[in-house]
Amino acid sequence: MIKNKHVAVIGGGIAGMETASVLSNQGLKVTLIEKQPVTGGKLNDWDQLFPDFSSSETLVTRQNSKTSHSGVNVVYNTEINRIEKINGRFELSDERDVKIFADAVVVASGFRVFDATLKEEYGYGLFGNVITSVDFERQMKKYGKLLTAQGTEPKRVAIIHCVGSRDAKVGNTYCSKVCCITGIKQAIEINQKLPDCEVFCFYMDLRLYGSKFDTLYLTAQKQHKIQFIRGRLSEAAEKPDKSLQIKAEDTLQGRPLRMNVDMIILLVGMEPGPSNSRLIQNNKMALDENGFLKSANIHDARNCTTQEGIFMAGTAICPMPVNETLENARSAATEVIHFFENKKNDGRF
Amino acid sequence: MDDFSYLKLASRQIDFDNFDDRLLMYVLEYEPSFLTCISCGGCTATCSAGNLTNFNVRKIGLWLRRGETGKLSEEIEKCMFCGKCTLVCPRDINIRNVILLIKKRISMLKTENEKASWKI
Amino acid sequence: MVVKLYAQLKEDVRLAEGLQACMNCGICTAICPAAEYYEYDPRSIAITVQSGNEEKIAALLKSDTIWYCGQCMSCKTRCPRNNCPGLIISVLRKLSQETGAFTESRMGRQQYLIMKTIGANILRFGYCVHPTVLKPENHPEQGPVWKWVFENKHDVYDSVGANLDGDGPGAMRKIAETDLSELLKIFKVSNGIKLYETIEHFSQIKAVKMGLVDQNGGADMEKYTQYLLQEV
Amino acid sequence: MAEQIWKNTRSIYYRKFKMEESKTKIKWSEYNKEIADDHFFYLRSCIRQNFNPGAEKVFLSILQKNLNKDIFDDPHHTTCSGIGYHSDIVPFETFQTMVARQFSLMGERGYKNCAVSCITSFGGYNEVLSTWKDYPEELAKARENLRKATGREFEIPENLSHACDIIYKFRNEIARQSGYRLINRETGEPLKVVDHIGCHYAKIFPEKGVGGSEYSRVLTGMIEAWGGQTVDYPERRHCCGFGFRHYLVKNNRGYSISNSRKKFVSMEPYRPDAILTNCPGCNMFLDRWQYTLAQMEGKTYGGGTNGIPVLSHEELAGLVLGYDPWKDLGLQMHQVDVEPLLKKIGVAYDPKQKFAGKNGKYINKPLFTGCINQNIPV
Repeated sequence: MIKNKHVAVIGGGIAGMETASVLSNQGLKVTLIEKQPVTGGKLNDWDQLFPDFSSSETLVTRQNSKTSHSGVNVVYNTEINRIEKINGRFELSDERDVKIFADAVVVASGFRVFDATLKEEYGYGLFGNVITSVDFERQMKKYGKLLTAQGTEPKRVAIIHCVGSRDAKVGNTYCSKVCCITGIKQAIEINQKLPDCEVFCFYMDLRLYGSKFDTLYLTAQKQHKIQFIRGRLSEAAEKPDKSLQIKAEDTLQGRPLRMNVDMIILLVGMEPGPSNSRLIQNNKMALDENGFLKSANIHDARNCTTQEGIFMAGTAICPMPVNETLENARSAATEVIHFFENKKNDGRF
Repeated sequence: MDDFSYLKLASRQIDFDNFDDRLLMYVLEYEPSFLTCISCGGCTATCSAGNLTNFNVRKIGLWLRRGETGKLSEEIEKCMFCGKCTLVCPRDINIRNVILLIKKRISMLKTENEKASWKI
Repeated sequence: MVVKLYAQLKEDVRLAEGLQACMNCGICTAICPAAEYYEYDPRSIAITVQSGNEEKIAALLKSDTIWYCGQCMSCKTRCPRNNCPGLIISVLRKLSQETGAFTESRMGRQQYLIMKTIGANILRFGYCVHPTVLKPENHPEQGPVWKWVFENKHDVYDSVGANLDGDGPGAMRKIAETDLSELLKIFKVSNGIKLYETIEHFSQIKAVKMGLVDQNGGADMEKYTQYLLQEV
Repeated sequence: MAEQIWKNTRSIYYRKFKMEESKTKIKWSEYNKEIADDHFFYLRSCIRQNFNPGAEKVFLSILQKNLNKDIFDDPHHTTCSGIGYHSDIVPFETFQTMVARQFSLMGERGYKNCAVSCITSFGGYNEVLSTWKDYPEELAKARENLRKATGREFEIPENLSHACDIIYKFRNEIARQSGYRLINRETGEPLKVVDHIGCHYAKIFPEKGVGGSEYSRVLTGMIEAWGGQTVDYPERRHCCGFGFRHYLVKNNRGYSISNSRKKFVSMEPYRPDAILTNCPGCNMFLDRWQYTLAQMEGKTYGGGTNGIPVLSHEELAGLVLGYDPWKDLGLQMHQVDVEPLLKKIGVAYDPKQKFAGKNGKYINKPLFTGCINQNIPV
């Protein structure tokens, strides 16, 4: 029965690939639809993953080969804009009106990186030495170390937590979950490559919930001399020599603090994917209060959207790190199989 | 000429660019565990002196990290060296030793007559 | 029945605008012009008021702390929760004056001086500022050019086409009696005069407490003024 | 009728709007506010008319003569009491009623658009309007108070613009009419101008300022339209330090000067040719504190003994349009000499007329101008 079913997975990042390959290995017909010419999504830009500093590229390579070995049909350069239920099946179409029909859909369309130019007071896009955590990953991948816009090795770097997260000013009141640990990982990487460079993290709360995360925090302090200052960055301004003057409060003392740094790295948060609002148009899917796709039940039907037969995986649901994304993707696959095997609503939604 | 002395105010802003880390470096040399302080305040809560005076152990750590030798040299006198702070520290820092080191270095400074350059 | 201070603060619509929920991040203190030069931390003001602790609020009302804010409202722009500590300060200052607590602090007592200068100017001239009362000896930082303007005010204003103390429109024109009387009536019906009287009342009590009295034992407000001008 | 609907629905609508607004991601650099095109009711500034009366006169003249606009200067309007409000001796209730009276005068004269000279007033009017939208009971109280005190009624203005918004809106037209460019006559280089935006222009309500609050374009737009170069400096957004009660009480003025000093120290390395302001208070303080600091420190932040000339938007517009620096603009009322700037731009002026009274009458001279008396060493 199940073998004849066709599942369309939207988004060829790691979540989409994981769900697709699990389903395909179970014998279902799976089409993975990716808007880019390659799969791997945002991880293609990442250098090393927390908390173990493993290579992002290796993980993507593994995912790619798993996907192709499992027999998933991958469609590239196609961005789905519309999902409509017609005669018990789903019709997916892009703006060129390419149509794909499926018995179930998994939305794994991911997230959007917060646009740091919206925080004008941090000067991203204005000052060459203000970069984001994503720019940092790209730099590390390309040059193997951090360099200022002038091509020199920075002597002092500030890492700024909560950029675009927990901020009503930019409309995002939620926590992006991955930034704290990303900041610590990047701080350690800077220290490893540039041992003379002082690194400061400006934070409000350090949300290091993962089992290995707090250990990394301890390591950062102990072995890498990373300094943590509790205070949210208020502004950054460029000085004539292109270094940056930054201001925060040392809240543990209750005094304003000023510091000159060569670079700042903005830990940009995760925002709802840009296609979310289009994808929910012609079906019963909905968005949650933050603009991510709404789960039928956040406890035991987290991968189920509010439209029966459409599921979701990964950061389309909410911000989550790589390992949780992969787990989440596998649980989405389980939901799909459950859906085909037993169409009864068991009270979860 | 007018007397404008009434217009002079000192800045409270912490200026990291003019930051004297010599005392901090001394403490870290002998008590590297201090690096791992997370400013949780466990020490302050249990502090014997803190329950009698406005002494704040957590702030001692902060001032050390901000190069505020002047404030430290006064505050440090309030410590009774009971060692309870060391017992409760979740990062297992020998706080008692940190304070002893601060005290020792400051008294060395006083005899060395380096005071002027240390802004005590 | 004693109305709780926190409840009184909440009666002012500006409190809800200024304090939605504070998460203690310090973004306000970081750029606060007052935090740099005074023992002042707008973040802790927000946290104290948010706590609703009566004792702490009472202490704030009597303190110098609430008078340090310069009302630039730079805090409003940056707060990630859309709070405005500067507005919380306005509400605290209002209550401090209404309860007389302002006379307990040096900075608070200065309200008497401001009421007697700016407050009086508004009703006397219809302006907050007027050249006749901006005496160079009280404003030495204004420099020699202002001294020249002050000493030759009618000629100087005349030479630049202003209308100092004149009829009709123009800069520094005399505000007509009918308009000034409207201002006074506005101050009467909207509790403006009441606030002046409240400041006067509590300042007099304070002057007597401080022994600044005349021959009859009443408050000597000239002495009190001189005291406030010297007080640092 | 429209007013009635506004009253009934605004509160609910506005609360909803505010919530949605916080969800909207605004690209401030692309943000434009609405600025009325014509028919303004002018509201003067206590500080500007006192220290720089020429600026207000020239503003009216630019609108009426150069731009052919209708702007009305009503002798009956008064202070808005904003300085009293922010130094806490004027209750919010009184302040609202004072603002209501200005609006009443505006309506009486048949105007719907306010042109505000003062930044404190501008911020205050916006605060009052926002409060009335959010809390209709406050609006009702203001109506009742004004009626009781004066028998007046009032309408909410359709548009509230600061004088600098209006100059900004017509900056290109001014450039077309101008005889001068902000270009150094000798070197051909654009003049370097730093801007200082008054805090209450957009820090309280970023949506009320051209380009929001962090990188407002209202002054840089003028500088660039008139040929100059704008300079970003680290303490650009820092307050001048007026602090209301802090300047008003002599013993607190250390706050004011310390904050202005922070700005001068920060802009000094860029060697600006002028400081451009939109707030009357900032304009006066940034001028006067340069003198005071030089007296305290024995140096200026502009090199030499003079300091950096400080001009407001009206004054700079007047200069490029060829208004006389003394008789029209009254720039002799500044402590820092503006002549170095006039020379760079190439503005024609008669130095002998600087301190002359009306019709050339001799009215004495200041002891000295600029920041340091060249005849007496500090």
